[in-house]
This record gives sequence, C-alpha cells and structure tokens, in this order.
Amino acid sequence: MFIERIDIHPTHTRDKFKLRCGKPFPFGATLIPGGVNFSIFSRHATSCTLVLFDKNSPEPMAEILFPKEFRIGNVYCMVVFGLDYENIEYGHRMDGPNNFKQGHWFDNSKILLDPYAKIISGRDIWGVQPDWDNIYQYRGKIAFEDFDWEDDCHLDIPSEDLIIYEMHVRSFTKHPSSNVKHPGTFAAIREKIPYLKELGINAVELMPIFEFDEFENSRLNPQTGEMLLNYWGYSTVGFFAPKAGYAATGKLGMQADELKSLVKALHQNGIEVILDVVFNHTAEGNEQGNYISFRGIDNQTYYMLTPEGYYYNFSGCGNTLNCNNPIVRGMVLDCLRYWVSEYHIDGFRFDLASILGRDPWGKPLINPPLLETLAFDPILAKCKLIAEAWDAGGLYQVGSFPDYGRWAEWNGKYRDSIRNFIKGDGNINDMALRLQGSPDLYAETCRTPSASINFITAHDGFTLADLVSYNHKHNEANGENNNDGENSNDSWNCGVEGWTENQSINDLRQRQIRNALAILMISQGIPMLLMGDEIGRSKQGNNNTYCHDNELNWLDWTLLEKNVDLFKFVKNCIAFRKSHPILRQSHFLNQDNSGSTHPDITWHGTKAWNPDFSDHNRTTAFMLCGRQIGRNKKKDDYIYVAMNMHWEAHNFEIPKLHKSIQWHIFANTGVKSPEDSWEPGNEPLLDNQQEVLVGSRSVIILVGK
Amino acid sequence: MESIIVSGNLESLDVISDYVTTAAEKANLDSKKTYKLRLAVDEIATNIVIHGYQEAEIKGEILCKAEFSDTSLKIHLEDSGMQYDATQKEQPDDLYKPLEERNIGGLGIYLAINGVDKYIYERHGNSNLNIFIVNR
Amino acid sequence: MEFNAILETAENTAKIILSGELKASTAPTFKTEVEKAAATNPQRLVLVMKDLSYMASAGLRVLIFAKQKMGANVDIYIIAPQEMVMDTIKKTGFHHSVKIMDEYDNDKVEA
Amino acid sequence: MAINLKQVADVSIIEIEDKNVDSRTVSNIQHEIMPLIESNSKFIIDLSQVSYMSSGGLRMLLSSYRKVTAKNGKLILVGLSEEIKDTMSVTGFLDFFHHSENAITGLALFLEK
Repeated sequence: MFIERIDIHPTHTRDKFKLRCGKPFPFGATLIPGGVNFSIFSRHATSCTLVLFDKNSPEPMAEILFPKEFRIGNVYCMVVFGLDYENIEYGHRMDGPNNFKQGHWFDNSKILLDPYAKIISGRDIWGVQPDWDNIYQYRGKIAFEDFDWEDDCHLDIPSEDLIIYEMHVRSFTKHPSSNVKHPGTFAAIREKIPYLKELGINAVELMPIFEFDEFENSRLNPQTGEMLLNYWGYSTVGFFAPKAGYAATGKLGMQADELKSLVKALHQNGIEVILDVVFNHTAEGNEQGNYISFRGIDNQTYYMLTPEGYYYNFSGCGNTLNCNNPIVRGMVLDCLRYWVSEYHIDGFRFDLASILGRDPWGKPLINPPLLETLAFDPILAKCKLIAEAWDAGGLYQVGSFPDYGRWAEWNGKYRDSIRNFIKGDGNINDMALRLQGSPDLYAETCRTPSASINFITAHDGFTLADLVSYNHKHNEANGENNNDGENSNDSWNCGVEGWTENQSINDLRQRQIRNALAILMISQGIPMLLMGDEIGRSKQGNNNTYCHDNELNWLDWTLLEKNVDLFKFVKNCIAFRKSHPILRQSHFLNQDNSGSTHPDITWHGTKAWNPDFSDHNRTTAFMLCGRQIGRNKKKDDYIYVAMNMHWEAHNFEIPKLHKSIQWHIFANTGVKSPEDSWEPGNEPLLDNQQEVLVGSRSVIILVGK
Repeated sequence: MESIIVSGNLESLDVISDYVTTAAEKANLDSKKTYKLRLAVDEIATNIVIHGYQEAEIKGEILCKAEFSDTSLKIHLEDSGMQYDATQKEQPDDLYKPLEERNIGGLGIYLAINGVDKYIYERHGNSNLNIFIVNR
Repeated sequence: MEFNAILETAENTAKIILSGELKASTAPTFKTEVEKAAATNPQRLVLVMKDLSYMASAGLRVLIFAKQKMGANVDIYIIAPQEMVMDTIKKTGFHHSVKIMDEYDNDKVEA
Repeated sequence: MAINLKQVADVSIIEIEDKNVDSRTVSNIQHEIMPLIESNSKFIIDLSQVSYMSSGGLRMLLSSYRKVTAKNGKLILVGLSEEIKDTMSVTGFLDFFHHSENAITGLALFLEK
C-alpha cells in the first residue's frame, strides 16, 4: 500500500519557488520528500529572509521572505520545493532592533549562517586565503544524513579501561615524513590506524573539529614574517559541521562522509572517538568582531551580556556563550545528540567547562541545568563526558565540578603533582593520592577513579620531551615577546636549557620521560597521552603553539625511528596496564575483599612495610594485590612499584610474598633499552627476591606471579 | 537436637552460633570448649557463606544439626555451595612472622581445625558436609 | 551481643575501644574505624579489648590489614583481652607482633 | 540517453555516458538504471567516461549496490578514475564495492565464482 502524503505539495509560490509552511523541528535545513525544510529560531527578530546562493557564487540567486504565517512562536520555518540541494548554499537575513545597550545587534545587510548548519563551505581547503570581500564568508549547506554505518556501534569501553590519546587532526599527519596520501586530514588518520593500534591506545581525543576559520585573527609574525593562524581551532564557527579543511574531500563537500568513515574505521579497530568541544564562546569575538551567525540572529539570547550591553569575557576569547539560557542549552544538547547519533562519537571533552555552570549573569550555579541535562540525556547516556574544570574567569572546579555521577575531569592536580615529584620537589603524600586516582578529590562525593583524567602533558603547555629539557617557556615564535602561555610549568631541564649533546643529560632526560610515562600508566584513573610524547616530540620549548601551521606543531614521524626504544617502552607500559585489571579499578583502593591475601594497596619505603611520608622524601614504593579483585572479575597478580626521584641510587627491600609467588621485572627506567621494559607475560624472574637497586631518578615495576 | 536450616548469608551466622552454643550447653561442655567449638563452626560457616555462596554467586541454605553421644558432641554443617575442602588447604606457614609480612587469608581454617578434637570434610554429590567433633 | 568500636584520637595515638563480638558480620565496622585511625597517621594503635567477648579470624584480618596499611613502624597495643580472645591471639602468633598490656598508660608508653 | 547498456551472457554492463555525474545528471541515470536492477542480478557499472562524480553520484552507486545485493545479486564497478577512486576510498564508499580495471577484467570476476 502506498498513500501519498499531501504535504509534498506546495501551498505558496514566491518568484520561481514553490513553498509551504515548514515544521519547526528539527532546527536547521532538513531534506524531506520533494524539498528542504528550513527552520530557525529568533526571539527578537521582526522578520527573516532565506537567502539562497548557487554554489560558490558571490551574489545570492534568491531571497525568500518567510511569510508571516510561516512563523510559529519564535521559529521561522518553511519548506522550499524543487531545490538543487547538492548545489545550493543558504543563509538568513534577520531584521529587528539595533540597540547596543539592550543587546540587540540586528542588521538586515548581513547574511547569517544557520547555527544548525550541518555542512559549512567557505574554508573548504585548509590555508587557502579567503576572499574577504565575499559578502557571505561561511556558507550553510545541506547535508545528506544517510551514511551507511552497517553494523558499527558505539564501543562503550568501560571508563576505567580507557587509554586516551590527545591529538590534533592536522598536526598528526601534516609533516612530510608522515608518508600518507592526504596529509593533515581525517583520511590520513585512517591510514595511521595501524600505528595507533600498535601503540595500544583505545580512544583518540580530537582537538576541535567543528568548523572554524584558521584565518581568524591571522597575522604575520613580526620577526619572521610567517603567517600565524588560529591553528588549533578553539573558536567555533558552526557547532554542527565538521571542519571542511580537515577533509581531503572538503573541496567536494564530503567532509561528513570522510569523518564518519574515519570513525567507523577507528571503531573497527577498537578505538573510541572523543571530541574536544568548545561551547564557552564562538568565533564572533568581542564588540569589534564580525557578524557570522548568533550575533545577528539573537545576540541577547546567545551571549552573556553586561547590563551595559558589553560581552562578558569568561572565556578569554572576547565573548561567552549563554549556555544556561534554555534556547542555548537546547542547542548544545541538540548538537551533542547529533554528533553521537549521526557521527557515532563516543565522548566529549568540554573546553573551559566551568563556564557551562555559570548563570546568564556569570554567577556559578549550584545545580547548573545544562550540565544536569547532559548528564541525564537518554541519547548521551553512554557517552563519556569530560570537563576541563576551570575557566578564564577564575572558576577552578577540579574535584568539585557538578558531576551528576557522569562527568569526569581533566585532573590538573595530577599533572602538577607528578611533574613536581619527577623533578624531585614532590610531596609523597600528595603523590600517593594521585597514584590512587585522587580520592581526596573524588571519593567523598562518591565518584570513582574514572572521574580523574590523568595527564602529565596536554596540548596546552610543554610536550613531555620539552618538560625535561626546558625550565622556561620559549614562545618568541608566537610574536608576543614571550608574554603568552603559562609561566609556571613545573619543568626541569636536567642541567642545560634546550637541546644539548651532553650524553649524561640526554640519558637523564630519557629516564625522566620514561619515569613520567611509567607513572602515568600505573596510576588509577584514566591516562591521557599527548600525541607524540611516545616518540619524544619537541616543540622547541614553546608551550603555547596555538598559532603555528609548521614543524612546531606537526608530528615528525622520523622520531619514530630515532626514538624507537621509547616507543617500545610506552607500548609495553600500555600493554602492561591493559593486562592488569588491578591498575584499572572502578572503585577507590583500600579494600579488603574476602579471599585476598593482602590489602589491595600497601605502602613501602626503602624498607618493606615502612613507608616514609615525610616532607623532602624523594622515594616511595607501593604494592598492589590483585587477589583483591572482587566478584566476577579475574584475579590479578601482585604489582610492586618503586620510585626513586633522588639523585642517588637506593636499595629497596621488596615485600615477601607467599612462597609460591615470585617477583619478575617488568620495567626499570634506570637501565637502557631493550632492558628498560619487557612485553607483559615475558617478564624475566628477578634474581634477588629480597631487594632491588633502584638507580638515581628511576622507577622499577615488578610483577609478582 | 532438631536440625535448623538457615539461608546462606552473613546474618545467618549468628543463628548458627546460638544453635551451637545451646547444643554445647546441653552437652555440658565447659565454657572454653564451647567457645572453641563455636569459633570453629563460625569460621567454617563464614567460609561457606562467603566463598561457597556469595563469591560463586550461588544461592542456597545451610543445614546445621547437633548429635549427642556419650562421649562426644557432633555438629554437622551441610551446604550446596562451591566445593571447599578446608582440610586440603595448606596450614599457614607464617604464624611466627610479623603481621605486615603475613597473608591475610587462611587463619580461619587454622582456628577451626585446631579448635575441635576432630574435623571432617566430605563431599556428597552437590553438597558439602563439614563435621566437628568435640569430646565430652 | 552488639558490637561497638569507638575511636578516640590523641596526638600520635589512635585508640579504639571494642566491645561485644568481633566476627565476619561486625568486622567491617572495626575496619572502618581502623581506616579512620590510619588517616590520622598515628604512631600507635591502641585496641582496648576488655569488653570484647568473642573474636573470630575476621577480626585478626583487620589487625593484619591495619598493620599493612599503617606500616611496620606503627605499634599495635592490645589492652586487657579476655582469656579466650587471648588464646586465639597466641595460637595465631599475633602476640609476637603486638604489645599486650593490662592497661594503657600513655605517659609510660611515651616515656 | 545517460547510459549505454550491453549484455554479456547474464551480466548487464551499464556504461555511464555523462562526463559529470552530479545532481544535474544523477536523477536521469538513476531513472534508467533502476528498471534494469529490477530485472537482472549481475551488473557491471562502467565509469570510464566519468571524470567527476559528486556526493550525490556516489550515493546513487551505493543505493544501486544495496538494491542489487538485497536480491543476492552482484555489482562490480569498472573504469574508476584515480580521483574518483580516491574520493570513494577516503569517504568509505569504496569499501562496499568490488571494482576492477575495465569491463573485461570485471567480467572475469563474475566467472571466478
């Protein structure tokens, strides 16, 4: 039986276009039989016009005023029949009050991007200078939302089992040494999946991939004349569209298919995809910024404004998205649902997430509706929600971010504690908490170690190789006289600032890098590795490379050959973590499960059973007992970790175990490759079962089995 | 004495202890022997509940029965949990060691076996039978 | 008999007063108090057992746990255990690792 | 005519004659291909004359593939230009298809089985 719907017939005609009143939901442009449904919100606009362009043409080919009867509440919705939807671009004009103090910025001369545009053209090929005279810079296009996922689904990896790799799409493969067909693109990441798989990570966290303009605030470096860009992309033009310039097929408008194809391939290889999303501000900047979209559609709704009409700047980027306004909250929710359902994205990391907990006047909320909504949403129910739990307005919420049992946090305290410990300035008590997943921050509120995203390095700040090679940032290349970027890095150059040929310093640096990575992989919580740290990537001491489209950011793949020993070490550490459930507990340690032989964690010093938590102590050791693992879980081995951040070697007495169990050595950062680590399962028996010599600034990991 | 049947959870252990204590009084055991018998049965019953039932995710009951003879008091514990033969377990070898170097496990069975004159374990089909004998 | 564990902490010393029966079902309460005590980083853990009428191996486990958690350098004192509890302590060799006293006098111990 | 049809044994070889397959031409092509798919089950689509294929064109191919395989038929693409093959590879479309150099090698794939 087939009965034709009557709403496939137009009711109105304007010029050559056949029209009908549209459906208000969903917002945006949606393909329907015979036409396209356009729907857009504005509370304060007095009229709205749909502006249509032929692909790439400078002037509109049509402008269609939404008839009065096509406005439902504050939503303009209209079906346009017979459009060549593959070849049109669309925008809107909005008419309404223009009154700065009241926060209204309506200007009928501007063509505005649909906030729900699924494909955005205008910056199709990365780095191609835009025509700034073009009256419509970022152009909405209509997406086919019909990707053939076959049997792909979200991987739903338990949080505690995640090992995240933070990466930048372009930087990962743009370097000539990457040896891929389409450098710097989604497609190229797909080519590099075997590398990620060999490394052993099971989630990639992509720095922003929503459409942004790399030319936003672009300028020439006064010293070098080099073009500085909005390279990292923490400035969103459109929240529903993938960055065209990150796709080899962006010039064909097929970026959505290319990204989906990457997600599908990553899933096939057991790797989840987490997106770094920026909902705290938009690319429209401050009072001097351009009209792109929100400002001209309903400035007062979308932005936090002072009583005088100025933009609040909690983001440090000129404006602040008004996230706890119900309309904006709805948009954020629609956006995340869209990425989860349409792109099969597994999780999100929210840049400056504390802003999302502020009310429209900037005050922190106790029970922020947006965060609660996201935590309880049925479509987002299984995806990972990760907060960067601070903002540029001084709100710092590590340990207190409203979590609703769902949210994890970038644990900045973990980063600081480990960095200090490694350079010999640490506090052992503090260190002990970080190794256990920061119970001081998360246990009292009934959260789990998975609330803690453990990282020592991230895109902001030094790479790991730089952390052990520089005491100070060297950001001259950013063209701001080294005034930008974080000043306190808790780093130590091991004796010489920067590159050196001194072998003993280089050996120490190699050890320090291994110490950091070993500690990261044996800590409870979710480890996050920064792209390239596994092969000793340096950014020449620059700790804020947001603006460089060059070797400062591009991953040099020749490092893989140069530092193949380090790569093997990291690979082994990741494999070790994956093979030992006791390193990935879903509850805080300190349990005495029945049937076990020892408490799950015990602390030791250079003498077994005699931990020394005093100040200025630079050595500590702990033992994990995997026999503890509760019901339904496989019993695990014993793991003993001795950390000596003193400049002298120390003998550590090892706890004695039952005579049927013997200590084997998994890793010793104090010796050179290939004996610095072993493949899990093939660890050699430790000759001396009573004590072990831990070299200066070294970590030893034993496994008792 | 009439047997009792209790469900295999930690709350039932007190019921078993009361039953054993009553039986010991009936058998006129002195307070030390009573304490040791109760400790022995309590330890094994605890093992049954935790290892036999809870960890194995089996639901079941424990039957407890006292038998008197002229020379002895016999306590039977019968359950349908996982097989667990305490007599086959190695006795702890670290009783002389400082506490920090010890294994946490194994002490209960040691106390049980050493608390009574005779301890017997038997497996019958799907059930475990633990017998404690104390001379009167 | 109902089990009770009451924690009192003073400088360097954590004291837990135990009463009733310490067994599988009540040991978790004891363990919670031990963990609280451990959190104060004491040099001594004093366990008053005068009114403790029964102790099963579950109680001994907590003692081992306490020692392994707090480290070897923390001394454990057991004060006034009843005869049969003492019997268990001796049978399991715990008396080698803990100090057993009839009453606890902080000043004497400090001296 | 948007297509040229040849029949070799039980295999229908559909040669696309448009140089550009995009939203302007795709519905004509689709219009001619669909009845053929109803009546046969072995197909070769020859794209050797096609130099540009839009997103809509690729969708037409995948849609044909789905229809053919739904009735246990087989569809092989031949004569893909390097660019089209690359676009299809990068966007995942190529994963669905058997493809071959030209119509003759494509026919050989049918004989194999």
